[in-house]
Amino acid sequence: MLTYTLKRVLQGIVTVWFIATATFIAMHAVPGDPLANQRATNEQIRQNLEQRYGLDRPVTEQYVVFLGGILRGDFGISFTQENRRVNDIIRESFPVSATLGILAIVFAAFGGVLMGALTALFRDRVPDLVIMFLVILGISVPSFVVAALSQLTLVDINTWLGFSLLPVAGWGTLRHMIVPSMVLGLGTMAYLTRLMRSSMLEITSADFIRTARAKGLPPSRIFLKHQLRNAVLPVVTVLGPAIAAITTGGFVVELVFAIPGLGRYFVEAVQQLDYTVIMGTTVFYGGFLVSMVIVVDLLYGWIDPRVRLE
Amino acid sequence: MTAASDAPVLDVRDLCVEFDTHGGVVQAVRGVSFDVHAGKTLAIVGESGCGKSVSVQSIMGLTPMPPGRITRGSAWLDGVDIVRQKIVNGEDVRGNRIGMIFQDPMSALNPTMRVGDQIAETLQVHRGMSKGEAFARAVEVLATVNIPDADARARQYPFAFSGGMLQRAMIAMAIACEPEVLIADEPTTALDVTIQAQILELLTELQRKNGMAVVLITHDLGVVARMADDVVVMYAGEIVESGTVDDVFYRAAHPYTLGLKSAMPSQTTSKAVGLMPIEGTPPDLFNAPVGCGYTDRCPHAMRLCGPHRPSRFEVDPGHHAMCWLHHEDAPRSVDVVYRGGRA
Amino acid sequence: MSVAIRFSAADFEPAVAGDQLQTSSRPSLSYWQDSWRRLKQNRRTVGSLWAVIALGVLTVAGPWAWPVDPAVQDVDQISQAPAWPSSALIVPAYTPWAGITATPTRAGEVVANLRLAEPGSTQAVRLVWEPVAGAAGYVVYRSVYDTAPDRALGLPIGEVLGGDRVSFEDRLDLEPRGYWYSVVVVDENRAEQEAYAVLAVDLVRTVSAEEATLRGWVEEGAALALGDRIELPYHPLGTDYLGRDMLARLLYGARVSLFIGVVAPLLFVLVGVVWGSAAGFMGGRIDQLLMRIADFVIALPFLLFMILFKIAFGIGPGESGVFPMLVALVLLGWPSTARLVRGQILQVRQEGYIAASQLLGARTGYLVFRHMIPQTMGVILVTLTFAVPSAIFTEAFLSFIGMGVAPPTPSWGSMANEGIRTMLSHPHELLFPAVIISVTVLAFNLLGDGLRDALDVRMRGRE
Amino acid sequence: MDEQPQAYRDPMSRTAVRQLLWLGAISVAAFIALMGALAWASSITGGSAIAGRAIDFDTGTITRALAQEPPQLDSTRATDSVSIFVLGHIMEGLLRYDASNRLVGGVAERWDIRPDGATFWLRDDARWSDGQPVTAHDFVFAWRTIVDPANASEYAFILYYVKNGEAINGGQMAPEALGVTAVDDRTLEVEFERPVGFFDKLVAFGVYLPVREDFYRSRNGRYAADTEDLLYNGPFMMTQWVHGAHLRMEKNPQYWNREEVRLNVIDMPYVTSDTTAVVNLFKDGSIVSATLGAEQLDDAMKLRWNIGRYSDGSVFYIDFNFRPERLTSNFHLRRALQLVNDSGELVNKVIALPGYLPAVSLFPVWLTGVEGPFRQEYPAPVVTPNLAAARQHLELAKQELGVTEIPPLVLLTGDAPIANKQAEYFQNLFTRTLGLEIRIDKQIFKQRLDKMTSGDFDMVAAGWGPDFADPLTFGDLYASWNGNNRGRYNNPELDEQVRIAQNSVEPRTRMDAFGEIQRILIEDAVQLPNYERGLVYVEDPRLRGVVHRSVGTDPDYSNAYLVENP
Repeated sequence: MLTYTLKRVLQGIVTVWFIATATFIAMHAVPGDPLANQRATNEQIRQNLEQRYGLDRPVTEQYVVFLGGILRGDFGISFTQENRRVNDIIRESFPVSATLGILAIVFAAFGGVLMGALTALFRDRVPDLVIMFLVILGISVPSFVVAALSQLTLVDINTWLGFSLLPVAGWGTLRHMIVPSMVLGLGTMAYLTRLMRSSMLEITSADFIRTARAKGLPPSRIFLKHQLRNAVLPVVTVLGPAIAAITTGGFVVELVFAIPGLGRYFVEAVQQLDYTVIMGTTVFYGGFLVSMVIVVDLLYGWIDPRVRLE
Repeated sequence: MTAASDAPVLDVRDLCVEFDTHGGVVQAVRGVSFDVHAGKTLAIVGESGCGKSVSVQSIMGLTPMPPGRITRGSAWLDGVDIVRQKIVNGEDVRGNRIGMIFQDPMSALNPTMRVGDQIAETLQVHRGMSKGEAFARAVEVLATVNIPDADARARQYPFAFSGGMLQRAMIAMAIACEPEVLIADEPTTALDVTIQAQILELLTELQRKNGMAVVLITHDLGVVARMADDVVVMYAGEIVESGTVDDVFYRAAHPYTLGLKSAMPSQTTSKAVGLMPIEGTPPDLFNAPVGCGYTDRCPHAMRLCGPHRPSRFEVDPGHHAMCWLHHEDAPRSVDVVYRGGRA
Repeated sequence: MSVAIRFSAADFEPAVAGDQLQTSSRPSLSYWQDSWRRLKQNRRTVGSLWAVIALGVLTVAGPWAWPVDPAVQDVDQISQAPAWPSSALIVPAYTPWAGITATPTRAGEVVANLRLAEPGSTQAVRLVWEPVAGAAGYVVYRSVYDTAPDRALGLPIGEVLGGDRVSFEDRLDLEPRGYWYSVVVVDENRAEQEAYAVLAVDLVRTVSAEEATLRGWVEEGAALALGDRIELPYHPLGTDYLGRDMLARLLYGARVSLFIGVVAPLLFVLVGVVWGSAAGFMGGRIDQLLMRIADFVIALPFLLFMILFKIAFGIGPGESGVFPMLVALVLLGWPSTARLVRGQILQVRQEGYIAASQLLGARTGYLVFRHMIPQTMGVILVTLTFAVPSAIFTEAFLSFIGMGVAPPTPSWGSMANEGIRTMLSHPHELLFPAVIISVTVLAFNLLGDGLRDALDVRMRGRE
Repeated sequence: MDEQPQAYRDPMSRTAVRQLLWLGAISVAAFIALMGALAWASSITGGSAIAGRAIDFDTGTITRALAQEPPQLDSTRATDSVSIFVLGHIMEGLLRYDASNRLVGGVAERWDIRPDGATFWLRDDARWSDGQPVTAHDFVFAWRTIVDPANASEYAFILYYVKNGEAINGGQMAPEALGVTAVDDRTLEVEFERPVGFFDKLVAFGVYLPVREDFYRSRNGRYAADTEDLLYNGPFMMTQWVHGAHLRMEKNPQYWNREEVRLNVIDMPYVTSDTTAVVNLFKDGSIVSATLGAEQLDDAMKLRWNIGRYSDGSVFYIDFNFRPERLTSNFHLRRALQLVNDSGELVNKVIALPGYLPAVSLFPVWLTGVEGPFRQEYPAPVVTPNLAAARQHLELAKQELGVTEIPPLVLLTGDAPIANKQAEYFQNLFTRTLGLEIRIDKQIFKQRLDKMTSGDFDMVAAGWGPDFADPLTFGDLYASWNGNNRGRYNNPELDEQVRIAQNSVEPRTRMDAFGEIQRILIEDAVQLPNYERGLVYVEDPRLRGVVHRSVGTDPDYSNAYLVENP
């Protein structure tokens, strides 16, 4: 098991290196002058700015400097947030986004498995149709609407109760996390529900379920130990990419709920062509995604021995 | 566990099972009755599709209803009709008092659960054992089914087992609670011959040890000859002949049984004569035949066989056959069928 | 023994082959007939099939059936909720108003005799009042609710500088409804007085003859006398943020959104399936390589690469780049499907029949497509149906950054995106695109489910 | 055969549901436990304790939201409005604005402005937050740093009014040559490059703030990176700064005018640019004020909030590209577009926000002229929309350009919601009236900027915000030498007027020059004015004395106070 994990970590590092290089090349290929600002500045000031950020040197040299920086763990200074090191930005904002992302994934996974199992059990009966309808509605409405509406209902609840049950926005305490992580996880939960339902139906007609019933096991044990465990497999495989979608999709929730996450830097950096922040966030998100995928694969190996990790 | 000498352990009476399908109703089992005695092996023989698996599985409540339906009949175990009621004095009969093993071992075990746990499960549920206790017992049971190095094997997953060993594991699972009856639904069909012999050997040895009754469902007469004490021949959802193994083998009283025997290779089959397969296919039970199902394929079919359902003639004590040849007015010229002591 | 039935000797002659052959068994169906039969039986799937066909017809015949140009803007009917057709009164053309000045005679805290200089209309509301000595100016408020009792004056719509200027003209977004105008005196150090004068007005929709012809509401040179009433163009589903007909935009939008919403998912699920099954089937180093490439694609910053694509495909300003958008969507979507299919293939590879088929000499391609992929059909269909909405909304995002459909061509996704901004005040702008997207997604979802059950060979023979 | 065997499904689903509910219960518990763990982990780094209520009377605290994390609190390099808002509260320049928005003494007690220079006498009780007095040297060091090219400040051009400012910034002279000297600790002597009438307004602006040299050097390059890397001489000081999450300002005990400052704490625990979220926070009673978008007007009226309005001073217009190869360099084509452009319809019907005013000139209404408002003293020439005349000019343009049909024109626009709506409005307007084909080129910020500088457009939707309260901040935009003149408009007559406005001191001649500039821009159809942007906001009635202004610190809480029940 250990050798496998080591191999995967090594592969992960190579993948992140590829991601960083591809982003670096793309960033420099995109038109637009990172230092230009609303107000035109004279030539002298432009040269000074270029010197400070090392943009006056040829691209290849900048790449070497950048790689050296990464190895030392220093992503350089942000162009827009002028005197903040990208390391500080990541150190302060990434834990917030990661917390939000992980909570959202856990919420989506639990919710998806439960609702998926429910719809499979009550196939073509009322619960199945109701949940199916909610799932469809959930995915065909843009996430911004879901976030805005949930914030609005929160405000109405608070005003109706007279005291603030849950804070409407901001970050810091436990109560701030509940609603944003749910909103963020909603889309993925809908997807996992449908996935779970489809695999539950397939498992019900499997032979080992018949054997389990022939052994006279109580239905609940059959459901939990045999049916659920096998049906969860496809759900686990899709957790990897789902985590990526959630952490990058976090930008909308972070905007609406005023959460100091990395999502907004991720988007604004590209709009402002803030090279160092783009590289910093991309490498970090790439690393986070790759590690999540490794964790998910290990989890998968633990659940389904057949896919013994060779 | 000494069973009462002649009272049957499991007594199935006039079992009828129907299935709704798109074309209409299929009567898969049309009034099957048989009984099983402790320490004895009853073989149910017949071509595939004759309803032998369906009848056994519906007794165990494994056929999905709908679309399946048990319209008539009962199965008495210990004075309780287990078709209606699976719980006998507080315990589920299945797995506890009736064990069952299936044909294809490869897919019959939960791929994501250790073999030892799957065996221990029945003990935990029916004997209330703790996980550790049950697992230890499971290892012992694995040993009794001749699985080498049982302790290590118990911790492995099904995909690490070969076909034969999986079948042994399934047997271990079925007999873990020392059931009174073991139903084996074509246990050896999926295995190659050498393994087949070992499994049959194992079944007889287990039966000798704990005196359990065995219901063996097969289409292979060789297996029947080796294992069975009594035999029931099924055709088109009905039992056309039943009796001891010698009755059915040496004194076959029904043209279908004869046909089966002649289609089976044995040491005595000479190369010249070769095997005589039975022409045609069994009737589709979509609209069940009114008279004898075998009429189309029977060389001795008579005019009354099609319209009238043959009654059940007792050829010898305990040896019955459903064929009009046994009617007193039937012509004696055709004596290929054993007519019993009376003739 | 059974009751002996009297039989005649003839009964016992050997049966003659022809006379009593059993009737044949039930009609046998081929795999596809059986699937089609089961598909037809499932009411919901048939319903969804009809919905999909209806959407197709809507896309093709829609613009022909409702011949309104989706790009025509009607500035007087912006963000109108669906309502009965409205009419307008013909009035003389609007001429700028110089306003009135009067020397303040009496002191006081509040203006007096606040009145309308001429009957209020949606063209302009001209307020006049008596000045107050010592006033440095006046602030005019307007609310759609009564300002009594708690002095909720509503929106400050204008400031009049100078105590002697005593008129104000309001032209801001006037609708044919009731308004409460209030005027407050501002003293020399710019503090507003507590007291206020209020005037309730009810406006009538008006338009000048020139404007009506310019906007094409009436034919050129039609005889229009003052005081006539003309019918405004009717918008059954209301209008959007620039007064364009919502129904026409939904019909035209269907072309882009349905095309993207259906073709893009098909493409990237296809790529995902091929990629995933190759990885799942081959296993070992190739599998690792393919999966790492999948991770690589997912982790790239999407916005940056979309801009790069836009330049790579050379999409000029204002051109509709539907093909590059398809490529972008495919590049975005395939990794998750690939990973999912790989997971399933790993499970299927263990099955016995795969080995058996290999023994019979099946080539890899046949093996994967004939045996393995049908097995994962359930999961593939789920991903496919989920890809539809995400494709529609990504198209909206791409159009927003100028890469997809260039304005004024509408698409459902961009209509929904615009509708979000005014979700509370004009819900219909978001509701209609969201509903029609939901219907599309529901139809494809049910169809997907129906197909999965119908094609699932294990369900064969069951009802 | 009465009782059918139990259907296979029933027992399965009933027990399974119990099973699911039990599983649901565990998952909720696990979810909360995980949240606790993650909260503990993440609260070590980010996060902030939220008071939760908008106003806390006994501690004199108000809570509000911030549109974005202030990118630059080093006053020598700050440019954006959020940084200037924070700097306006934690620092104080030579002069400042009082409660009724009039210019009064700040660190300077007395001042004398002459055509060739100015002298400021500093008050002796002006202190830094570490107790040391604010001296003239602090201003000299700050201003020299701004023009020092190594500091690369984008606002350096505002210092060009001080002698040798431009030369130093261009690298020809050393920073020490700047025309500002500290005669002694309490007197500051300034020498002008050329006469400037509005220097008093300049020194009240964020860029001219003091910076103490020893402290600046002690932070070795990390000046203004965090709360401990800054010295405060304004009414408030920063006590907590969690980047992107929470910024807290408390009353500065060392401030010389601390009696007049009645608020104790300004707490800003929310940082988001989403207006709906901020309005929801206001509705929830968590913050004292919020800007309203078109979306929330109805709600605001229904909830009977008191709504204020002020102009943020900026003007938005459509710029043409005057490069020879571009069609828009043709006067008649621009004239035709000008004659169909009706900014009244755009503001009143399409944008429909009360704060906005239809623009008819480059110079906004809030600018002051010689005495009264500039636009009253120099009314802009009126262009009444006239379709017939527009079509004639279009024909003339076609003849001059020698084409039968005008090829498609490219309208470059940004990705803000209003920009998108406006671009589609103009596209339809020009097609409907003049039959022109308009292609909308939507770009995100940096790409748009790049296209504007390289001239890759025919028309561009642009705008300009004031840097100081004098018409010159707009007046020189179209001078041929100005980098911000993206369309490369080149008109010697206009350049001449701009020089007059820059060099003379006498208000009458300067305002006449701006009047001329306004006439040329309109008669030569150099731009299509759209709107003057104003903001509509709601404010907690219990908070009074908040000052809003178009240039400089806005909103300004220095003189704000709390009223228990209004």
